[in-house]
Amino acid sequence: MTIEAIQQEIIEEFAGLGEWMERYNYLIDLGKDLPAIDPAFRKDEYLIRGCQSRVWLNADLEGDRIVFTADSDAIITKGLAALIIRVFTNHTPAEILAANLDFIDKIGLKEHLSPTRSNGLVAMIRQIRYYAMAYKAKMKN
Amino acid sequence: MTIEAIQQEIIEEFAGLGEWMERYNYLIDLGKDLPAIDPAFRKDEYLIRGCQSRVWLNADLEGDRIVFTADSDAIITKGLAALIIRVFTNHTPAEILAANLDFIDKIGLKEHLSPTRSNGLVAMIRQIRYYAMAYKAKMKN
Amino acid sequence: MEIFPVERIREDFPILKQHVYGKPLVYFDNGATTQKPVRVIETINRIHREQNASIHRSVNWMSDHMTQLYEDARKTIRAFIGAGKISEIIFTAGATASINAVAFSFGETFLEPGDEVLISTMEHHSNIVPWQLACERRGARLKVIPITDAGTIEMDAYRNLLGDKTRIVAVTHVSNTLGTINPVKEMIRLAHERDIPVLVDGAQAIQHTAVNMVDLDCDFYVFSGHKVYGPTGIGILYGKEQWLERLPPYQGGGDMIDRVTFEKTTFNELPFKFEAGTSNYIGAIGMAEAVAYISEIGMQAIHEYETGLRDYAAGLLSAFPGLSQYGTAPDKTAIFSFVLNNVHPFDTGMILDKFGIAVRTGTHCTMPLMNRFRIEGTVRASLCFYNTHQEIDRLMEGLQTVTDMLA
Amino acid sequence: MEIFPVERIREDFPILKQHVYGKPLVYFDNGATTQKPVRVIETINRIHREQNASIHRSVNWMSDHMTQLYEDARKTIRAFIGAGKISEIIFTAGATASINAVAFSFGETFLEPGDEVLISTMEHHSNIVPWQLACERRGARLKVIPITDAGTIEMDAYRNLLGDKTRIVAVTHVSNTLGTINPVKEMIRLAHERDIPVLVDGAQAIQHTAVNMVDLDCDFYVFSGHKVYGPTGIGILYGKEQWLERLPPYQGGGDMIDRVTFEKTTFNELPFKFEAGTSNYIGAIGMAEAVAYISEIGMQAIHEYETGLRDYAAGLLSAFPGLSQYGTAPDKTAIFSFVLNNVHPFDTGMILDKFGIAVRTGTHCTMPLMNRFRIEGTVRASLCFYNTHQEIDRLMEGLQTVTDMLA
Ligand SMILES: Cc1ncc(COP(=O)(O)O)c(C=O)c1O
Ligand SMILES: Cc1ncc(COP(=O)(O)O)c(C=O)c1O
Repeated sequence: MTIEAIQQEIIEEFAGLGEWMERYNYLIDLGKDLPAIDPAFRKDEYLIRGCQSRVWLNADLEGDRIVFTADSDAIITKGLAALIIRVFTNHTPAEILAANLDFIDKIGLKEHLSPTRSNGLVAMIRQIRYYAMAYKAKMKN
Repeated sequence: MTIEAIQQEIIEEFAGLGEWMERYNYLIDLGKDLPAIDPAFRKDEYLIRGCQSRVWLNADLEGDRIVFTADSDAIITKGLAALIIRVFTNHTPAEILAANLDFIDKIGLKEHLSPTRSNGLVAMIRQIRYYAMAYKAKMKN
Repeated sequence: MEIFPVERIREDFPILKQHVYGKPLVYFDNGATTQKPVRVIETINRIHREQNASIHRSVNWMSDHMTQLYEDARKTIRAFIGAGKISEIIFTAGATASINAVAFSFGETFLEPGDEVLISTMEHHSNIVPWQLACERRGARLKVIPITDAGTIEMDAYRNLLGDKTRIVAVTHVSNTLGTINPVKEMIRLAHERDIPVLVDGAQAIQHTAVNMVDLDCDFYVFSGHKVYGPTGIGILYGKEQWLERLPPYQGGGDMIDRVTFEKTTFNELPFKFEAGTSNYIGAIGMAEAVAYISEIGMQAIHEYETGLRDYAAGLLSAFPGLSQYGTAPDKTAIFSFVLNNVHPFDTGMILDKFGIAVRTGTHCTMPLMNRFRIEGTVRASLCFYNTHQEIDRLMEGLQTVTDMLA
Repeated sequence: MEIFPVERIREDFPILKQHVYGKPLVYFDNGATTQKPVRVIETINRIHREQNASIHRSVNWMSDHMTQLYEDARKTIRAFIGAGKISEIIFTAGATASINAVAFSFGETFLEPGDEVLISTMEHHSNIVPWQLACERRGARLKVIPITDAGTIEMDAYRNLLGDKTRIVAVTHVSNTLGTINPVKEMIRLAHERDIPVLVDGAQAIQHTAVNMVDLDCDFYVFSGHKVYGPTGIGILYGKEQWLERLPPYQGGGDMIDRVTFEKTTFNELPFKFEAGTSNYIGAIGMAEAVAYISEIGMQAIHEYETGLRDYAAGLLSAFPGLSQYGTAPDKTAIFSFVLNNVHPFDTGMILDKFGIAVRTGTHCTMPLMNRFRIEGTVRASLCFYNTHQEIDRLMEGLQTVTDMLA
């Protein structure tokens, strides 16, 4: 599925949900379902800094695609991280860099991606793009 | 004449004057009439600090009375200084310390004695009282 | 005791009528900043519309008048904190700026290699980092008074730490995270027995309790306008005259000088020596108005009402299953730091937010205190005299939902 | 050229309707502080009534929202001064605080005994004293660029003073006493040829002319909110990222740290590293509103109108018998410093005050400049875009009265 299609899928999932409590409950379930990150990556080097809820992110290249894993100590943040991972994982660096991330706004969780929320998600998305840039450069060589 | 009576006299003089321009002209005349202070006293030790228009003040004891001389480089300030001198000079330290200085308010020049005017007159009056205290102490010995 | 007219008082704070996500705002983030009564708002408004002019060194009527208001503000603050002299009241940009001024100027003059600065485990970063920087510059050492599990100063340890090398004690009056009211008067007495001066960080005390500088006998006391119902960008440094006179100025600029030549500058007298540049005179006047407002309500009445709120909230929070409180000193303000079992404070905060309840989560600028309790952060609800018992009930409902959703 | 709608603009400034001693206010003290347009007043009012909450590190909606406004304010300032990066815009308490921050942090890192700091004869005390203090602390020396009788930098002398020991140049963009617009771009170019950084004091420039940091290529630029039609207690320090990163933080406290332990503190990234404590976020947002307001009018339009005012006033003042002007550079703002023959500036100011004309008298925090001209002080009329030709006529009438009464 394309990044666009996955976002569309998520938007449809959320369309069936009621107000904030149902959405949060869904995020919490997503957070719980996301497997804990490999302890090898639950380390400071993989930590996204500058936020209250800590987010760890790892990226591996498998073939020409990047596979992301993530974790967080806060469960709602983790649920959001799970969504972001689901959108980006298993795509090529070029696809990731070209993607237009708008589903979070459309599912009514915009405030969680405001740069002023110290939940680390903005930094996580930035980090995902950095990984994509780095792997793209690597693949060229 | 008592300090009280001199103040009363000044108030009556000003009662005959019109609005600010006449009052200022009168002050300017008083300033011009006040003889320049003895150059020996136009020095930093006699300068009242912390103001834009500089005021110099000297006090001598003659018998049991204090004689003040003053000067300023700004003429309106000098006129006001002349009035203050006229009120206080030639009185005993005890009289000076007991005096209630209210004529400036009554002649409509209150703003010149606000502590926020940097014309040095508030500091001058404080200094006059310091001299009176000092001489009073001296006379006791 | 008269009933505290909280509903009438709430009318004085326009912002309390706001709704967040359609729910009436419950503002429990007073430890971070307080809301402004209409008197303060209107004072600032009026100055901007009718009176603004630069203060000091002026001949014009407007400037005279502003200067008068500014210096009157200083008198209001002096009276409010019971300081001895007008010249001991310095307007700064805030509590942090005040502490930095003392840490720098005191450090330059009195700290030598090997000397010690004594602070407590519960200090706000603003009362840690300036001292770290000063110690680093001067080769001095920072010593830390330990605290108990309840979040109170270990007084025996404090006595032992006060030593021949201690040059100054810097301690918070009230902990911004725990609410603990420290026995500062006794701590000052003990320090003074050894001629050690004490700086008290009053940022979380001044708005909740009457203070008196002469009675407290502290050497420095600092606080922020925005935490005492006044505007941002203004604060107070109180210092005993004999100390302020011995300290070199902190910043250079307009107003703090007597004479400047390129060879040598002599400094103005107190308090101006420590007020470099155009001061935030509108902020100062706004803060004085805030202080006048709470003085009229009465610090005693505020204290009693807030104590009632505190006891009510403490009772409910203690009874809440799976909730751990940090800061359980008997003598404390209505600040509550807590964590729900297995729930990250940030999750709690996000859900409370949806109920229109504004709390703060995280370390509250007290990371060393978090380390002491081996936690990553807490949820903090900090109350003041415009809060109500009903609002506490709403917090409890919110916490119940958090538990239902997450625990 | 369109006609500048000064009457409509005056409507935006409520205070301009004030009367003093029954006379309509003529506010010619804009060099000291400027008045606030209604947009700024209402922005502050609205925040106080509806939006106030502490910024950064928060989970609640109100705080999110305030943080957004604050960071948007930073973006507005960045765009206004044409800085390259958001992280280069630091909110401070004012121009004086900004200069102190640089003088301290730069001094600690880059000044060694024997090094030189180069300033000019026309600096404001706020751009002299912080450097004196830094030089004293570090054993460095202050060197002074001379000026001509017209009040312009002696460029040859400047070239010669730039030497191997010069570590930094600190120079005002526009003189607050003379109005001279210094050739800072050229001065920066010359300093950069020798790898010497330059701090420009923009306190009197930013409100009168468009500036662009990238074009100017200065290393630091400072100004105050209250002089650019914004509130008091707020200012800007612009610094090139590569410099700000190399400088140690100035003040310690909340928000400027990354992690604090008692052993070691690591600092937050730019711009927060230099914003210790709760910043004056309401002031910052108010200042951004002011800057947005004048940007809408257009800095070019303002500059042209003010140039017209300047030429009109300069002509009348030059023709006035017995009046000596200080600061007659061709390239200057509408700031006029003058003395009437045999009349003390203070007397002039007192009489103008009675006409409702607010000027400033004295040394204008530039005592060394007064020494250069061997005078005790001047009368200063400083105009801006809400002033009118008629107001200048009233000043001239006032001066005629002063002459009649005193000369
Ligand atoms: C040229 C110049 N620099 C610096 C300052 C200091 O500004 P502030 O007093 O707002 O800190 C001023 C204002 O007085 C000034 O005119
Ligand atoms: C105990 C304590 N000290 C100091 C400060 C710093 O105050 P400000 O950020 O207003 O400078 C705070 C506020 O955050 C505080 O709670």
